[in-house]
Amino acid sequence: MTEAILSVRNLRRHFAVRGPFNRRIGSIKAVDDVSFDLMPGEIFGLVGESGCGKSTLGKTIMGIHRPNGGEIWFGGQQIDLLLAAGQRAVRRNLQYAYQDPGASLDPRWKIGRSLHEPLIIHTALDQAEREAGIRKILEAVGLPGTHLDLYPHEISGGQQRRVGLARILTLHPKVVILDEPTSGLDVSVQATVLSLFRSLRETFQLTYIFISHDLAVIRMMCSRVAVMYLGRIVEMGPTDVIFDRPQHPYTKSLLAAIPKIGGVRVTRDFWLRGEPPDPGNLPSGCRFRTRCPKAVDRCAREEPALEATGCQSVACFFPG
Amino acid sequence: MAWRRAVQRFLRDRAATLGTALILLLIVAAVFAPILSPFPSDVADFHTAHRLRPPDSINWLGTDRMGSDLLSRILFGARITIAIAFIAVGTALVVGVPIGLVAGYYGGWASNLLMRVSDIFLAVPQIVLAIAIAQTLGPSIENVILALSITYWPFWTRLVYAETRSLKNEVFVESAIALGASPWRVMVLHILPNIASAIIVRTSIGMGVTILTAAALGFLGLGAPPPAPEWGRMIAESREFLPEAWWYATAPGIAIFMVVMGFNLLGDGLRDILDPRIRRGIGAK
Amino acid sequence: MTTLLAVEDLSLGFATEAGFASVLDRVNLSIERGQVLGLVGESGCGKTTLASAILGVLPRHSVRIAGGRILFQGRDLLTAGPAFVNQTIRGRAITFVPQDPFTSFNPVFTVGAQVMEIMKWKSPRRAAPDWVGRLPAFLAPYPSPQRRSDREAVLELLDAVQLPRPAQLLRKYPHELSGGQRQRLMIAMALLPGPDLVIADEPTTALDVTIQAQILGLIRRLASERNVAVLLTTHDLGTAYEICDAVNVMYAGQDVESAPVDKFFAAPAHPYTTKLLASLPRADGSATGIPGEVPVMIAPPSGCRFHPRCDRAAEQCRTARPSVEQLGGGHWVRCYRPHRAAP
Amino acid sequence: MRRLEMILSRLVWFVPTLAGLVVIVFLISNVIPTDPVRVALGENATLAQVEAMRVKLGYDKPLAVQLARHFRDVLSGNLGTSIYSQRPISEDLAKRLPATLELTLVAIALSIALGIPLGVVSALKRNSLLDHAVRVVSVSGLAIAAFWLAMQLQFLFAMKLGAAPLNSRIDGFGPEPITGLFIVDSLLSWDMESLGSALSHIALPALTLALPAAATIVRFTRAGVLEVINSNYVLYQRAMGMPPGLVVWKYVLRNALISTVTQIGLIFGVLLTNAVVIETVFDWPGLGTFAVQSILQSDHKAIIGFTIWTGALIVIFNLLVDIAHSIIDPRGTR
Amino acid sequence: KYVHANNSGYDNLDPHAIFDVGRAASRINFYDGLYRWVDNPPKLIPWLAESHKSSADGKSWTFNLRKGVKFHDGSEMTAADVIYSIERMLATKKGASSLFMPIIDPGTTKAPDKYTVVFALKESSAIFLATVPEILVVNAKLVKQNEKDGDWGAAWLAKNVASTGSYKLKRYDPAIGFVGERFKEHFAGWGPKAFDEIEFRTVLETNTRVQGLMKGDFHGTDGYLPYDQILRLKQAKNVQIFEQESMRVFYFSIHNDRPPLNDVHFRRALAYAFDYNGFINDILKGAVARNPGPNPNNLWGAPKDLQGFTYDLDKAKAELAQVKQPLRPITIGTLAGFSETEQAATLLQNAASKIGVEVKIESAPWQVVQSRMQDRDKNYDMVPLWKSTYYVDPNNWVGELYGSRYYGTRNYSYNKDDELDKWINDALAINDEEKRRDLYEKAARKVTEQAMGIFVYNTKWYGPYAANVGGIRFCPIGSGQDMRWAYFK
Ligand SMILES: Nc1ncnc2c1ncn2[C@@H]1O[C@H](COP(=O)(O)OP(=O)(O)OP(=O)(O)O)[C@@H](O)[C@H]1O
Ligand SMILES: Nc1ncnc2c1ncn2[C@@H]1O[C@H](COP(=O)(O)OP(=O)(O)OP(=O)(O)O)[C@@H](O)[C@H]1O
Ligand SMILES: [Mg+2]
Ligand SMILES: [Mg+2]
Repeated sequence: MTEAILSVRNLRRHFAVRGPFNRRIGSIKAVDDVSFDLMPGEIFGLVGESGCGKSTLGKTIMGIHRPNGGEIWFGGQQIDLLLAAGQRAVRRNLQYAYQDPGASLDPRWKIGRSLHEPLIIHTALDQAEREAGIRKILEAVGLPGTHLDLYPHEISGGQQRRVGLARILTLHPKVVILDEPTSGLDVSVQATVLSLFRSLRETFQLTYIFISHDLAVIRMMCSRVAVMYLGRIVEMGPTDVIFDRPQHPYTKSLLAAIPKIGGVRVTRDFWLRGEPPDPGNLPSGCRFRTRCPKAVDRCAREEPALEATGCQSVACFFPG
Repeated sequence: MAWRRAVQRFLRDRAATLGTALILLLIVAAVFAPILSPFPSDVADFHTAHRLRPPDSINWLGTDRMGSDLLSRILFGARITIAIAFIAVGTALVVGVPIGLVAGYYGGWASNLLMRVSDIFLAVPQIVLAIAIAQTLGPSIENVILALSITYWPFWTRLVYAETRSLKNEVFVESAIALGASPWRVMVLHILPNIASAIIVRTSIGMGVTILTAAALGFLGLGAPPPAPEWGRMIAESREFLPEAWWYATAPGIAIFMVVMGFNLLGDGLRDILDPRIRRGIGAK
Repeated sequence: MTTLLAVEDLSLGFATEAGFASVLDRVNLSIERGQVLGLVGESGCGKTTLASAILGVLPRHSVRIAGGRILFQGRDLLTAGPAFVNQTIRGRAITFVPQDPFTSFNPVFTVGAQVMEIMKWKSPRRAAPDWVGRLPAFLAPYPSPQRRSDREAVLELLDAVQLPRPAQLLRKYPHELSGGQRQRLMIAMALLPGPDLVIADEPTTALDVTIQAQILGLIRRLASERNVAVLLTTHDLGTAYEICDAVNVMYAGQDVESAPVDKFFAAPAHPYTTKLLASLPRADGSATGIPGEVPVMIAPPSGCRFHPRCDRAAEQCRTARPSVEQLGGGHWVRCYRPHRAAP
Repeated sequence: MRRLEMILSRLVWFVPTLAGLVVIVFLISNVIPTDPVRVALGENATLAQVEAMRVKLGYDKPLAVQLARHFRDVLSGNLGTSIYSQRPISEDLAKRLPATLELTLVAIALSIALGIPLGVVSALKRNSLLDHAVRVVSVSGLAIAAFWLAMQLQFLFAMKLGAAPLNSRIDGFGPEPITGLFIVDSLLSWDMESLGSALSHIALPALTLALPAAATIVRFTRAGVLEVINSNYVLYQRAMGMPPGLVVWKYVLRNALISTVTQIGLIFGVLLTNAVVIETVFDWPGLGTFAVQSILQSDHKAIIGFTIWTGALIVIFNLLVDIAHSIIDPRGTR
Repeated sequence: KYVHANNSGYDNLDPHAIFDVGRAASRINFYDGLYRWVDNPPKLIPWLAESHKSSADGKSWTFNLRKGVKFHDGSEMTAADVIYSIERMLATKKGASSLFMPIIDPGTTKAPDKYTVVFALKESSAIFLATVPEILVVNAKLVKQNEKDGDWGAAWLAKNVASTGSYKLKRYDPAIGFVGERFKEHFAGWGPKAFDEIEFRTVLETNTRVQGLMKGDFHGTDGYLPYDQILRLKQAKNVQIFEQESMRVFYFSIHNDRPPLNDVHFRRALAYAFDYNGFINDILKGAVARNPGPNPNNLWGAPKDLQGFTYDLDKAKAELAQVKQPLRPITIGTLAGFSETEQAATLLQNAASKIGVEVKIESAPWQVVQSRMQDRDKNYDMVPLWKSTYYVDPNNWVGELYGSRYYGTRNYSYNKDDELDKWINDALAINDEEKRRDLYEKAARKVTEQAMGIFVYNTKWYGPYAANVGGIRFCPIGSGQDMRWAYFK
C-alpha cells in the first residue's frame, strides 16, 4: 500500500457562538473528530448537505482555520503545528480552490496580475519568466491570453472558475482542494469544467479533494467518497461501493433523494422526514437520530464511531 | 480601459462634474487670489470711509466693516479654507488610515482598545473637542488645523477598521492569505486599494465637513485671528450688521456653501462611480 | 381539458445601459387545468422573465413589450386594467412561489403577519364593502369573522404542507425558520387563495437534495389533490422529470421544444435538448457539455439563437427562426433539422 | 430576552466609555493656558490668595492625583463648582439640559416628519422632477453652514418679516417648570400663552437644526427604499397582488428605515454639534451656549462636565436608537 | 412692568461678589448704600446715611444712619447691618472689597449706637467717600440664618436678596434674569407712576436687544451699543435715545514693562500709528469725543489743553527709528463680543505694519483677557478696552491705571515711574481738591506724553428706551439702570 500524501487525524474545528458581552453561549461543531487518508493521485469526494462542514474541513486542512484539535500530516510533516514561514512552503503544494472563484479574485486586479501573484510570493522568477509560465497554464485551462487584461467581473462564471484554477496551478501543487467547483453552473458548462479537472489531473499529476453536494457529480468524478453529516463523516469508502451498497441511513436517504431520469420517481414515496437540526444545538448521541427511521434509545445515548467493515467504514449501530 | 470608462462615467455624472468644477473654482481662487481680486491689498488694508458699502460696480460684493473689498477678502479666504481642509484632513488620513488598517487586519485586544479610544473620541461632537483644543492652543490657523486633525483621525481609523474587518472576511483576501501572501502584501496590495474608493469618497465629504467645522470655529472666534479673511470669522463679524448690510454675511456664506457643496457632490459622484457594489451591479452582464 | 393559460408569441426586452436586451423572442406556452408544466432552461434564458411577465411584475420603467398576448382563461392580461389584474388575478387566480425562500419573506415581520396579510386581501372568503377601496390600504379593516375563518384555513393548510406546530410557527420571524420550512410556507401561501394556477420559479434550487425531494413531492401531491395547474421553472432536468406532466425548453429567450414528460426524455428532438441531456453527469464518467457560450441578449444571434453552438446548423438557421413543428402527441419542436425518433 | 441582554451589554459599555471620556477631556482641558484660579478669584486677588485657592481646589497636585480625585468626584455625581459662576456644575448643566433636549428633540421630530415621507416619495418617483428637487435640496442642506443658515433665517423671518422672535427660548420666564421642556410644561399647566411663545421661539432654531438632519434622513430613506424596493420580498408581495400603497408604506418602509434609524443615532451627534453653534446664534439657554461660554472662560470643570454630559447623552440616545433598531429589525443584535 | 434687555448674564445676585458694569442693575435696584451717586455729572446724595463727618486727619469717618429704614422682611436696618456688610466684604474679598481692603482692617468698624457707624481707616483716603456708595447693606440677621460652613451666606445671597432696596426679588433664573417687585415701604418713597415690576433679562445678542426694543418687547437696554445700532434705533418711532456724555475712556492698555514696549519711543510710534479720526469719525460715525488723555474730559483732573497724539506715520517712523532694542511682533488681546476692540486693534495692526511693526491679534472673552492682564508675565502687549466709572474720582482712571499700588488688580501697564507714583499716592492722601486736581493733571500729562497708553475717546451714553419711558436718571455709575426714578408716561 502506498503512503498517504495527506492524513487527517481526529480533526476538530468548532466555532464559538457568542452572545452579548462577547460571552460564549455555545459552539458550532463544524468539523468534529474527522479522520481520513488521502492517497496520491486519487480524487477523494466529500459530500453532504449544506452547512455540514465540508468547506470548514477543507479550510482547516489548508490552515485558513486553526484546528481545535487533531493532527494534519502532509508529506510526512505535521503541518497544523507549523509557523507562518513553514506554512508558506506547504502552501506551494497544497492549494484550495474556492467555492466562488469570482469572489476569490481581487475585483480591482486584472486577471493577469492575480495570476502573477502566487509566483511573486513563492518564487524569484522575473516578469518574463512568470509571464511565460502563466501563459502555459492559461492554455492548459483553456482560456485565451487576451483574458489577462480583463477584470474578474468582465468574464463569465465558468471562465472565472478556470482563472481560479490557473491561479492555483501556477505553483504546481500536489494536492488541490476543490470546494464545490461546479455549484451554480449550468449542466452544459459543468460538463466541460469537470472534464477540464480530469485532464489537468493528468497533466499536472494532481490529487484532489473534491467537495460537492451533488451526488451525481461525485459519482462521476471520485474514486473514494466520504459522506458528512453535521461535522462528522458518517460513511466512507470507494465510490462504487457506497453508491451501490450504502450502509448508513443518511447515505441511503441522500441517494434516494436524487432524481433518476428514466427511473422511478423518488418524490412519490421519499421517506426521509424533517430537516437537519441546528448545528449550534446538536442532539445527543447520533446526530442523525432525529431523522432516522431506525433510531432507538441507544442512538440517543451513544455516538456511533466510524468503523471499518471491509473497504467501507460506517458510523451507525445498525448499518445496512 | 476600465479607468477610461470610469472617467467617462464621471463626466456623464452631472453632479460630480459640477462638484469638480466648484472645487476647481476654489483652487483657482486660492492660487490666483492676488491676480483675481480687484483690491488685493484689502486683505489687510482699510478704507474706513468706505465701510459697509452695498455691492456696486467697484466692490462687486460690497465692503465690510473696515471698508475692505469683500470679493478680494473672499478670494484670499479661499487660501485659508484650502489650507485648513487639505492639511487637517490629510493629517488625519495619514494618521488614521494606517492605524485602522493594522488594527483591522490583526484584531486582538490592542486594536479593540484602540477602537474604544476612537469610539470615545467619536462619542463627543468633534466641534466640542476641537473648541477645547483650539482654545488651549490659542487661536490661529495652525491650531485650528491641529485641533481638527486630532479630533478627526479616529473617524478614519473607524472607517478603515470596519472596512478592513469586512474585507478580511472576503474570499479574495482569504485566498490571498491562503496563497501565502505576507500580511504586509495583503494589507497594502489587496485591502488598501479596495477600501481606497471608500476612503476617497469619505475624504471628499470629509473635506466639506471639515470646512464647515473650521468655519464654525472661526465663527466662534477660535479660528484665524484678524485680519485674516477667514470665511467663518467674516460671518461672525457681519452678525451685528445683519439687518443693514445683508451682503456682508451673504458673500462668505455662499462661498462656504459652494465649496462644501462641491466636495459633497464630488463625493456623491465618486461613490456612484467607485463603489464596487454598485459597479458590480451595473457591470454584471 | 381546457387551456388555462396561453402565452402567444410573446416578445419583450429591457432597456439597459448597454442597449436593448431582447429577452423573450416570440415565446409560446400553454397550460391546461391541473397540469404541471416544467419550463426548463439554463441560467439567464428568460424563465423568470416569462414567469414575471405572466404575473405582470416586470420592472415598469425598463421593460418593453414588443408583441404577443398572455391569455388567462381567455382574457389578455397585457391589456386588462392593472387594478383589475391586481385585485382578481394576481394573488387570487394566479399565485406565486418564489425561487429563493430565504429572501422572499420580509425579514422584519413575523411570518404569521405576512401570511395573514395575504389572507386579508386574497382570501377566497373576502367580501370587502365598497368604501374600503377608497381608504388608504393600510387603514383597511380586517373583519374578524373573516379573520377567524382565514386563520383556521391557514392552520389547516400548514398542516397539509407538513409544518409541525403551525400556531407557534406563525409567531416566528423568517430568520428563525429553516429554508425548507420557509419554502413549505411559501407553497401554503400560494395555495391559500384557492388559485387556478401556481407559478413556481425554481422552488427548490436553494435547498438541499433531501429537502428538495420532500418539497417536490408536496407540490406534486397538492397540485393533483386540488386540481391546480403549476408552471414550474427549473434548470434541473431531474426536477422536471420528477413532477412535470409536460416540459417546455427554452434557450436564450426562445422556446425550442415542448413535449409530455415521457417523450421529452425518451425522444428529444431539438439538438439543444439532446445536448443538454447528454451533459448530465453519468456514473460512467461521460458528460459531453456544450461548447461555446450562452449568447448575450443585447445582440443575440439571428434566426435560431442556438445556431452558433449547434453542430447541425445550416444556413437557414442563421437567417430565420424555424416555426413550430408538431411531432404528434403534444410534442412540438422549433428546428429545421430535429432529431427524429426512430419509428 | 435577547434584547434585554443587548441593552445590558450596552449599559456596561457606558461606564468605560464615559471613563475614557473623562480622561481625554481632562487631559485636554488641563493644558489650557489661562489660569482658572485667577479667573475664579477675579480682579483683586493677591498672590497669596491665588496660592491658597490653588491648594484648596487641588490645582497644586500632580496631574495624576488631580485625575484620580476628579474620577472620584465624577463617580459621586459631583462635577465640582464652576469657577466662574460659583455654582455646582451639575446644577448648571441640569438647568440647561431641558433646553437642549427640547430643541434637539423637536428638531429630530421635525427632520423625521420631513425627511422620511420625502425620501420615500422621491425614491418611488425616481428621476422625476420631484426626486431631482428633493435631491438638490438635500445635498444643499448638508452644505450649508448651520450658523449661517441660522443667521439668514433670523434675518428673513425675525428681522424682515417679524414672523418669529429673533432668539431666546421664551418670553419671560416660561411656564411653571415641571419637566423643564417648555412645550410639555405649558401643555401640562395649560398655559397657552407660554405654549405659543415657546413654539414661536423654537421654530427657527429647530428648523435650522432640522434641515441638515432632514437632508441626511431623506438620503438614507431614499437609498433604503431604492434598495428594498427591488428585493425579493417586495417582488413577492407585488406578484401576489398586494395593494401597492400597503406594500410601500408598511413593508418597504419598515425595512428601509433600518438604516435610517441607525443614522438617527449619528444625526443626534450632528445635531448636538450644530446645537453648540446654533444655540449661540439663537441665544438658546442650553448646553451649547453653556459649553461655548465655559470654554471661552477656560472653566475647566464646566468643560469636563459638559463633555461628560454630552457624551452620556449621545450614548443614551444611541442606546435608545439600538432599542428602536432591535424593535424594527428582529434579526438579532448587530 | 418695565423690561430691560441686558447684555450680560445675572449669574449671581450677591451684592458683595460682583462689581462690574454689566451687572450693575441687580446691585443698584435691590440694594442701597450709605450714599448714592445720581445724575450726570454725578452727584453724591445721602441714602441710608443722612450725613457724615470725617476727622481732620481723614482717617475716621462717622456716618449717621437714617432711622426707620425697613428691610424687605419688615425688620429695621441698623448700624449692625452696616458693620456686618463691610465685614462681609472684607472677608469674602470679592467684588468691590478691593476698594476697601487696603484702607480698612476687619473688625475696626464700630457702631457707637444703633444709628451711627464709624470707619477707622488705616490711612487717609481721598477717594473713600466716593466709594462709600459701594458699601451695600445686607440684612445681617437674615444672611446669618442662611450661612453655610462660614461662607457668609455666599451661596444663599447668590440667589436671594436681603436688603432695604427699591425692589424685592420676585423671580430669578441665572440663565434668564430677574424680576423685581416694587418695595412699597422703601424709605426714599416713590413717585406716583413708578414701575410696579422691573424685569432685567439677559439678552446677549445686540441685534435681539435692538430688535426687541423696536418691537416693544423691551423698554430699555444698555447705552453702549455700537453706533450703527443707535442710528437704527433713531429711525424707530417708538424708541427714544437719551444722549449723555459718559465717563468711559477707550484706550489701549500697554504693557510698559516689556521690551520693546518699555521704550517710550516705541510706544509713541504706536500712538502715532493709530488712526484716531478714521476710527472716531468713520467707524464710530463721530458718536464719541476724542479724549487725548487717561482722565475723561468731562471730569476734573483732565488737563483742558492736553494735546494728544495724532495719526502721523512719518512721526511714527521717526520715533521708531530711535528705538534701540530689537523689534518683535506685538500681541494685542481683544475682547470677544466687543467688535469695537477688534476693529481698533485691526486698525492699529494695519498702520503698524506700514511702519514695520508686526501685530498679532488674539480674541478672548473679558474674563480671560482680564485674568491674563492681571498677571505681569501673561499679560498681552496691548489691550484695547474701556475704563468705566466705578467711583467718580480721577483716581478711578489715571490713579488706578498707572499707580503701582494697583499692579495686577487694575493697573495692567506695570509702568515704573516713581514721580508718577508719588503724585498718585499724594493725591490719595489729601483731601484738598485743588491740590489733587493739580496732581492728577500732572499725572495725566505725563502718562499721555510718555504714551503709557494710547488714549482714544470718551464714550457717549446713548440710552435707548421705549418712547413712553420717562424719568431715566443717567449716572455714569449704574449706567442709567437705577429704575426707581423712572415711569411710563
Ligand atoms: N467563520 C465561521 N464562523 C462561525 N461559524 C462558521 C464559520 N464558517 C462556517 N461556520 C459554520 O460551520 C458550519 C459548517 O459550515 P461550512 O461552510 O463548512 O459548510 P459546507 O458544508 O461547506 O456548506 P455549503 O454546502 O453551504 O458550502 C455551518 O453551520 C456554518 O454556519
Ligand atoms: N430588469 C432587467 N433589465 C435588464 N435585463 C434583464 C432584466 N431582468 C432580466 N434581464 C436579463 O434577461 C435575461 C433572462 O433573465 P431571467 O432572470 O429571466 O433568466 P432565468 O432563466 O430566470 O435565469 P436563472 O436560472 O439564472 O434564474 C438575463 O440575461 C438577464 O440578464
Ligand atoms: Mg461550503
Ligand atoms: Mg430565474
